[in-house]
Amino acid sequence: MNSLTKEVASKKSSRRTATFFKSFLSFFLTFILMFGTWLVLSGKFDPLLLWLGGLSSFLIAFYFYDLLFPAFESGYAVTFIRFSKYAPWLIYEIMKANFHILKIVFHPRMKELIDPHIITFKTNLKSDIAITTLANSITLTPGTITVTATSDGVFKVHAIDRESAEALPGIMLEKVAHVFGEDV
Amino acid sequence: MRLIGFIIVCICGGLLLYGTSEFPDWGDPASPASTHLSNDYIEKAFDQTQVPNLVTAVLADYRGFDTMFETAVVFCAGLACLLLLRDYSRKKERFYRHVPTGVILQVKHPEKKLPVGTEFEYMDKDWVPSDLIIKNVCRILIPFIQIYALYVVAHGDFSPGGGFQGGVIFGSSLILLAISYNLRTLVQRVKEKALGILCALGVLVYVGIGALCMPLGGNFLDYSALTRIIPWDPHHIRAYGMLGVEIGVGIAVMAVMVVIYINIASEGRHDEGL
Amino acid sequence: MITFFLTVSIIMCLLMLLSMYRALFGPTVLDRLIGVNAIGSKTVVLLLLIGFLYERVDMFVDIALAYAFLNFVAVLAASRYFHKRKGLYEESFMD
Amino acid sequence: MHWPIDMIVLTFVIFCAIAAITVRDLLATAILFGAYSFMMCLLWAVMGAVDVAFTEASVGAGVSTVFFVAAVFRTSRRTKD
Amino acid sequence: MSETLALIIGKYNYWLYIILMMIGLYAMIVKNNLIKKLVGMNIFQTAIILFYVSIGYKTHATIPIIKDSGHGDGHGGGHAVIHAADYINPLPHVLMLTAIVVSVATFGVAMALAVRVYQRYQTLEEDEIRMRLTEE
Amino acid sequence: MNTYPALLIVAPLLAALFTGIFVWIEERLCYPIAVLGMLISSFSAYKILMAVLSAGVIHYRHAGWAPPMGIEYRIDTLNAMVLLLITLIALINLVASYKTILVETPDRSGSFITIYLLFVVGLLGVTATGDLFNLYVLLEITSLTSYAQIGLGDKDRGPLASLNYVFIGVIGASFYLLGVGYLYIKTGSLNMMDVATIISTMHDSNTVLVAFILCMIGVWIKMALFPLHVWLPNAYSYAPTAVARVVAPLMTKVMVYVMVRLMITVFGFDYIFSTLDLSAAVVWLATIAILAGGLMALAQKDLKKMLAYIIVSEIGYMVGGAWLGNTTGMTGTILHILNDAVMTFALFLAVGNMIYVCGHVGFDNLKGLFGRMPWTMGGFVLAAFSIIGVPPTCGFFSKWYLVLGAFEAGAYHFAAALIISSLICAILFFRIFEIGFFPEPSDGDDHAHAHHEPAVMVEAPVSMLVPLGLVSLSLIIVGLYSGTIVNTIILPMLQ
Amino acid sequence: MDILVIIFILFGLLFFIGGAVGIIRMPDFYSRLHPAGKLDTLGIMAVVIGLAIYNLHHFDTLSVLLSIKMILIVFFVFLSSPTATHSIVDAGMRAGLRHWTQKQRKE
Amino acid sequence: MEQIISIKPLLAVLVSLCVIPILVSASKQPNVREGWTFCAGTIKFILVLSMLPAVLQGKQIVFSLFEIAPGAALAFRVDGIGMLFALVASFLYIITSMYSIGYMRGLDEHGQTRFVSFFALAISATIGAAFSSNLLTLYVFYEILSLATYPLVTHHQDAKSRVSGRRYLSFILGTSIGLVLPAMLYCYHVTGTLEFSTAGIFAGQLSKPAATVLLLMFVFGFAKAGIMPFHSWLPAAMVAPTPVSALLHAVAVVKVGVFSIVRVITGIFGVELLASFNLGIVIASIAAVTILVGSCIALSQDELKRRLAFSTISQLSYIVFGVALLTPKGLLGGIVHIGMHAFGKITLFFCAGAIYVATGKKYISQMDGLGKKMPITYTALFIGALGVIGLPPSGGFFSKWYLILGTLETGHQILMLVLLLSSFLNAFYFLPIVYKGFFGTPPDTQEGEPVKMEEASFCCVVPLVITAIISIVLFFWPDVFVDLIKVGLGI
Repeated sequence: MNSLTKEVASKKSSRRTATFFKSFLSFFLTFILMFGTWLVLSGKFDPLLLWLGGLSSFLIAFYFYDLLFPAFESGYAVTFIRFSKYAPWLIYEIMKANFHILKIVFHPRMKELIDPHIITFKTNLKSDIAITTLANSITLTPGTITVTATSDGVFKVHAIDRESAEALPGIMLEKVAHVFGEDV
Repeated sequence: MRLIGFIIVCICGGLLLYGTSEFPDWGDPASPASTHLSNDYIEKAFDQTQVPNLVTAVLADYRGFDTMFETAVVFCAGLACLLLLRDYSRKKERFYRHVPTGVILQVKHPEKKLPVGTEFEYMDKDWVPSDLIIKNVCRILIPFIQIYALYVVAHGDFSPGGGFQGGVIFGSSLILLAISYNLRTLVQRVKEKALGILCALGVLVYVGIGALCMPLGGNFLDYSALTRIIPWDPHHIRAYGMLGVEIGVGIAVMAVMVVIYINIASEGRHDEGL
Repeated sequence: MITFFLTVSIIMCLLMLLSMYRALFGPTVLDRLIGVNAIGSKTVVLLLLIGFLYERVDMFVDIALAYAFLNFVAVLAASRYFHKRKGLYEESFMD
Repeated sequence: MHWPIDMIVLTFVIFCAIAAITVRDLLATAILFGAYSFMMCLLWAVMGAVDVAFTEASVGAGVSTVFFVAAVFRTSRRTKD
Repeated sequence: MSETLALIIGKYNYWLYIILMMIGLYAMIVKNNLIKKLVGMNIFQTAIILFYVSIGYKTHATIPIIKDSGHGDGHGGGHAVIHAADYINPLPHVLMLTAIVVSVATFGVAMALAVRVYQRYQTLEEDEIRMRLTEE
Repeated sequence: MNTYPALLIVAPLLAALFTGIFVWIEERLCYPIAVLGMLISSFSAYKILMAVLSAGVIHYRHAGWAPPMGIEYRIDTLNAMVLLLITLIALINLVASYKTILVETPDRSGSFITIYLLFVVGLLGVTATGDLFNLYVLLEITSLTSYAQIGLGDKDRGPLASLNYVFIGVIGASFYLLGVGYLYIKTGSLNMMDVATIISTMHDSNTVLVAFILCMIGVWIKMALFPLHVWLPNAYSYAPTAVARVVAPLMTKVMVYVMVRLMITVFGFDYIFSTLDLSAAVVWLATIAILAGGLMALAQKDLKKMLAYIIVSEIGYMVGGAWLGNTTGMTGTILHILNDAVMTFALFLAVGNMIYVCGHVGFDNLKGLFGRMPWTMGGFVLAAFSIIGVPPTCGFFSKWYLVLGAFEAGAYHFAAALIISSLICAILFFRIFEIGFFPEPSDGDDHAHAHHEPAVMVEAPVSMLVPLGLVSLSLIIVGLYSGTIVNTIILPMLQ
Repeated sequence: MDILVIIFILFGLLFFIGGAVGIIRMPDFYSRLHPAGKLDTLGIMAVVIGLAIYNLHHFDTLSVLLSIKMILIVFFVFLSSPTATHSIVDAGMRAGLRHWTQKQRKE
Repeated sequence: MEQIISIKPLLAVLVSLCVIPILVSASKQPNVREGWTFCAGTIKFILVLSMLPAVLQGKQIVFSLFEIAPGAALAFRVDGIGMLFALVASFLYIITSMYSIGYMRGLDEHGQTRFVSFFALAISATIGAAFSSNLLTLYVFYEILSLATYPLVTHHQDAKSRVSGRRYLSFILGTSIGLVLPAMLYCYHVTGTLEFSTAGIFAGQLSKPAATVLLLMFVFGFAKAGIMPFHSWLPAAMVAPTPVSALLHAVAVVKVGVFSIVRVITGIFGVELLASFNLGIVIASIAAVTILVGSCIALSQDELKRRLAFSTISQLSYIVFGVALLTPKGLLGGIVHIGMHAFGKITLFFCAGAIYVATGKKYISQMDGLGKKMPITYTALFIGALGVIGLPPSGGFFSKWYLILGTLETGHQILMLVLLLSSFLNAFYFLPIVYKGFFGTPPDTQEGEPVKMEEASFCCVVPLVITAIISIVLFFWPDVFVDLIKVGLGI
């Protein structure tokens, strides 16, 4: 009996320590990020301003650490590296998308080119952040705008013409899933 | 009414137009407004206060008395909204959603509360599932916006901005939290009591710094008197005095903006809103 | 280069006029919102350009940043309205 | 040097002002009012009043619009004029 | 021609502020909807701000922040002699910062009041409110 | 001595902020803090008055900068008098309203006190300042607090009245601000004395003329001169008691003070009455204001509304007096600022007591009030006499100067309006007295010995009666000493 | 260097023009969002990057930091613009706006 | 003229004022309250009396309180005329206090504390008016008196008194604010002073039209004097309890009105100025009209108090008439009439009140044969009537005599005829009451039935006896009054 409670207590305490540790890590990461941002923004290395920056970063990290990193996971670094690979591709896609739209916009018979419609598809993405990334990527890329995206991975997309609709979800989904280490 | 309004407006316009006939040209460097006082400010302010942003120097030092009341006005607006709209009466009925099943429960008795947590979710009357994308993006953006806001407050001396702007931006970052999640998240995170105290505290920081100068032998808001407790060059101490004042302004404005938003958006009930 | 910036700024202004057409003449509230959003993004650029015109862009970047952010907040707030209130009354009020 | 921009923006400002008070939907008024503030902010920036521009950006475009929308949310969009 | 242009450039800011002010005032007097009136009020106030900022403008001058000579050492040090003609008059900006703050504070309070009025009368139209009042 | 002008403002301001904090922590502390702040402020005002009387004008530099660059307080006898008036009225009202605040704003009385103190701070600042723009800011803080306070009043009508007040108040303040802008573009300065010296050389400038007109219109709107008065009656009558009691006597009077200050210090008599020739028109306007205010008061069925219209009429007195263009008229105006503040305060104190006891003050609710609340009614009667202008209450003496000034300026219509207004006020108040004095409605009961049940006294609490008594008595005292006041305070400043 | 800047800015301008024209020309609310949401984003990116490069004329720490700051704007817009677009389109959906189809053109 | 600075005038004014709080606090113990009233009245009378010798020696007692504006202070100055008035008023106050005890308790009136308090206030104001040294002070006390008497007039608080009170105030206050105040301010505007002086204050700064208008404004403005057409408040005010009518509407209030007119004519305009503009005759004519019309109306009244009221109206005009003659004799006659009429009329009012208290009768037609039941009262009534008509052996004769002499001095015989005619009318409306009282048959009793004495209470009867006696005494020893007036006018 006694040992059981002890065990439970130690488990609890260890869990608490773990959550605390996680919180602390996300706090610390937030702090670092914030302070870096401060340095970039400030551009001055006056001690007083640095102190103020530290204080500000501390305050924000203390009160809002759970916003940036709700639950600390070790995969952040990997994700970050993958994302930085994903970004150039995305930019390229965006450029393409924009020229596509430009063509439509300046086309004298625009209304014949476009055929707006809404398509729905389901993905297996789990994490919110992955869904968000995909949704925003879709919005930025050719002729499509995400209308809704639910947490179980159902996307509703408004496409301006057939061509852009057909490209979905396609390669982008794979890339995003890869970035966040999920199944397609 | 339209006609009367039109006539009045035309009379006012005519009067103002009549007055403009003697105005110096727009941007004339020799106009009285650009020569009489402004030259003094431009040429002396930096030497006297060591603050490159002349607007901040004039705002927080030469005309610091104005600014103090400006902050008081903001404080007062927040308090006014609180007083006018705050509704302490409990709502008759509340809605909960049982998360695993999605069943919606209506609780009519005002005293009974369900444990809100993993199982039950508190629901607004016009409940919408909060938007995933917006939520996530805002979640990421908010801390950056906040650090930016604090940067603006701290750098009032060197760049445009200062306490007020920074405060507003900080406030709107919190408002963004309410918009992207829901109002209740904001209210839970930032307690009403804390906001109320911060409103007054911000102004108190300002007035306190000003009033502190009086027992130290200076006039009200004369920061150079602060050298008695912080030994420093009297010109630099003015800059630090201003910094302190700006922080006060920032705190007050931030709190007030949030208070106004919460009260207007929820009609003072602090439960559900925009 | 300054002349170039000035020209670009003026073109920007004229482009804003086009966006403003949507903002002023709707037809729906959301079209106006699009227009305003577009104006906002142009304004950010314009602010930077003005900064270069004054040769003090370090001061204008702050404003542009704040501007971009607050534009975002305003647009979110306005569209958030439709998450909570159904319906688009405007047509019935436009005569 | 800045007067062409200044003039154009001023004209826009007046358009926005007229539209904001004539449109028959308060939400649209709120949005146009936001646009009006954007323009104003630009105007201040053109005139070199950076602090004022900053304030106008944060207040007029930001919180004022949000307050406005919140108020419209809590009242009604209906307006007869 | 160029004189006319000079005159127009010289004063148009003031004229346009007057137009803006007239729009605001007109809305405040004539409009029936309380929130519209509020918007008119805000336009009116911004017109005044425009007026003040126009006063402060100075051609061939830069924004009223002393140029840093390049040493990022924070407060003070290393600045050339300051010429008043190089900087725009800061005073109107200061005044107008205060005025903007005041106007937003008033706006907030007015919004709160409008919400209260709506709670009571379920309308924001003045004539309808008046009708309600006479009915009671 | 040095710190009193700052202390005057800072003490209530700090008190306001501390109440603002303590309202969330320990609400019971708010009231004592507020009273303490007001006490310090009153004491400072008293000290300032004494100092000004003995040593002349006091200058106080905020932030330590010399006047045209910094903001200074310039306190002469006129300011000092008004300052003392404001602090005393605010203090007494705070004491008298202890109970009503608790009744009318039960769960936020602490915050209410904060706003109240800020309001007082605004008024004090408006009065003390020597800077045109600072005046605007303080004006706005005053207005904003009064919007809030009025909006807190009557549940049904308060917010609407307050909103209308917002619109008109903002127009007024904006006009003032525009006027200051016009002055600024012409002079480049904002300090009153500095501006005055600069514009003394440009009397024929039409910009200055427009600036003057704009300032005056702005101030008139704020003080509710007749055609611009529409906001006042509702605003004052739907305000909570504690607010009405202090807004009604102080707000308009301080605005009159501002007008006088602008006329005397900034633009100067020479400019207004020699260069411009607007005096006759404004005096006519004031005449109409007096009569219109009185007539509209006659049409009211509610005591508070009636008083509000009487205030409109009183504004006419003061504006007319100031614009007569002679020292006597100006003396009358300044004296009337003092007197009207005290008597309106007494009236509203009495009305507040009535509301506390009877609920509302429609005329039908006042029957037999003399029997029920003899002390309150006693104070009310004295104040009413003062409004009517019955000697030796103070209202008579300011009217004395005003009429004399009118004679001096040859504005007989204004004198006539003053007299007629006295008569109208007499009718108004004796109607109330009659209602209050006769217990039963007249039912044609002819025989002399109508049955009189002994009236049951339901007086207001002592904390409300004592202030009323003090203020009513001070009506007579101020009246009797008006000669002294004129000789020591007003005339030295006007010369 | 200047030429690079000019190219960037002209590109940006092109996108902006496209956005502005698109907003006017497109037949319905949803399709208007496409140019508004995408072209403007890219426009801002292009112009701001151009300006950031221009800013590096006087190459020192401060201007580099300033350029980074400008890039921060780009980053911010990159995040916020699609979100705003999404938010607006969601609002239109909830408000019940019908989208334009080829059918309407034919009628 | 020698002036003594003394606080006595102020004390005389304040005594009854200071006693009011005591009266209010003693509202539960009527006897204590009445005791204090007496005390105050007596002290006041003694104070006034103590100043008499000095005044008779031709000295003036002055006391200045507050300076309102240069030349217009709140100040007291005791001279002959004021002394005369103050003597009468303060003496009769004591008498009336006694009477009112009898009356009020006899009728068991409500609100007695209020009654005595305002009575004290009113009498304070009266004394203040009598002692005022300038027009401003006079006006101040005039107004206080107007307002203090309102609760007394409307004491019954019923519909009738509401109407009467309304009329009372609208006349009194309306005229004083509407006419006197502007006139006074104009005087001040022109001359810069309001101090009474026998030579007048204008010193040639006034044209005749302006003087006429001002004078008329003053004469009509002091509506308490009851000059027609501003007289109708007086009959209306008769709804008040009789002590009020007696003291206030026969002595204090109305006499303050007349006194003010006297002051204005003698102190502000100055006799010479008026004489040079020949304005006296205008006033005299107005007064004459009032005399005759008032008498005629009095004839037609059936209610005793109303008849007395109209009689008062006409009698007041005697005073104005006399002063307006602007001759020494006329002035003397007019001012002496203030005192003489006071004693006569107050006796009559006391009698009316006593009759009402004893029998409840108000109307003359009901009073036939009442004299047998109330012989003392009726005897006093007779003496009072004699005084008012102006027949010996009462003081009234004396004043009328001087008035007639005054008319002769001016040479306007028609004015003398007016006086004589009105005396006849007086006789016509008073003597029948007395006659019927003694010799008529009571309507409700059988002839030959033995008549019981039904006098009112002791407190009611004693005062009227005293005043009646004094009325007769004054016929024989009018010296004090005459001397005072002579001192006051400097004749």
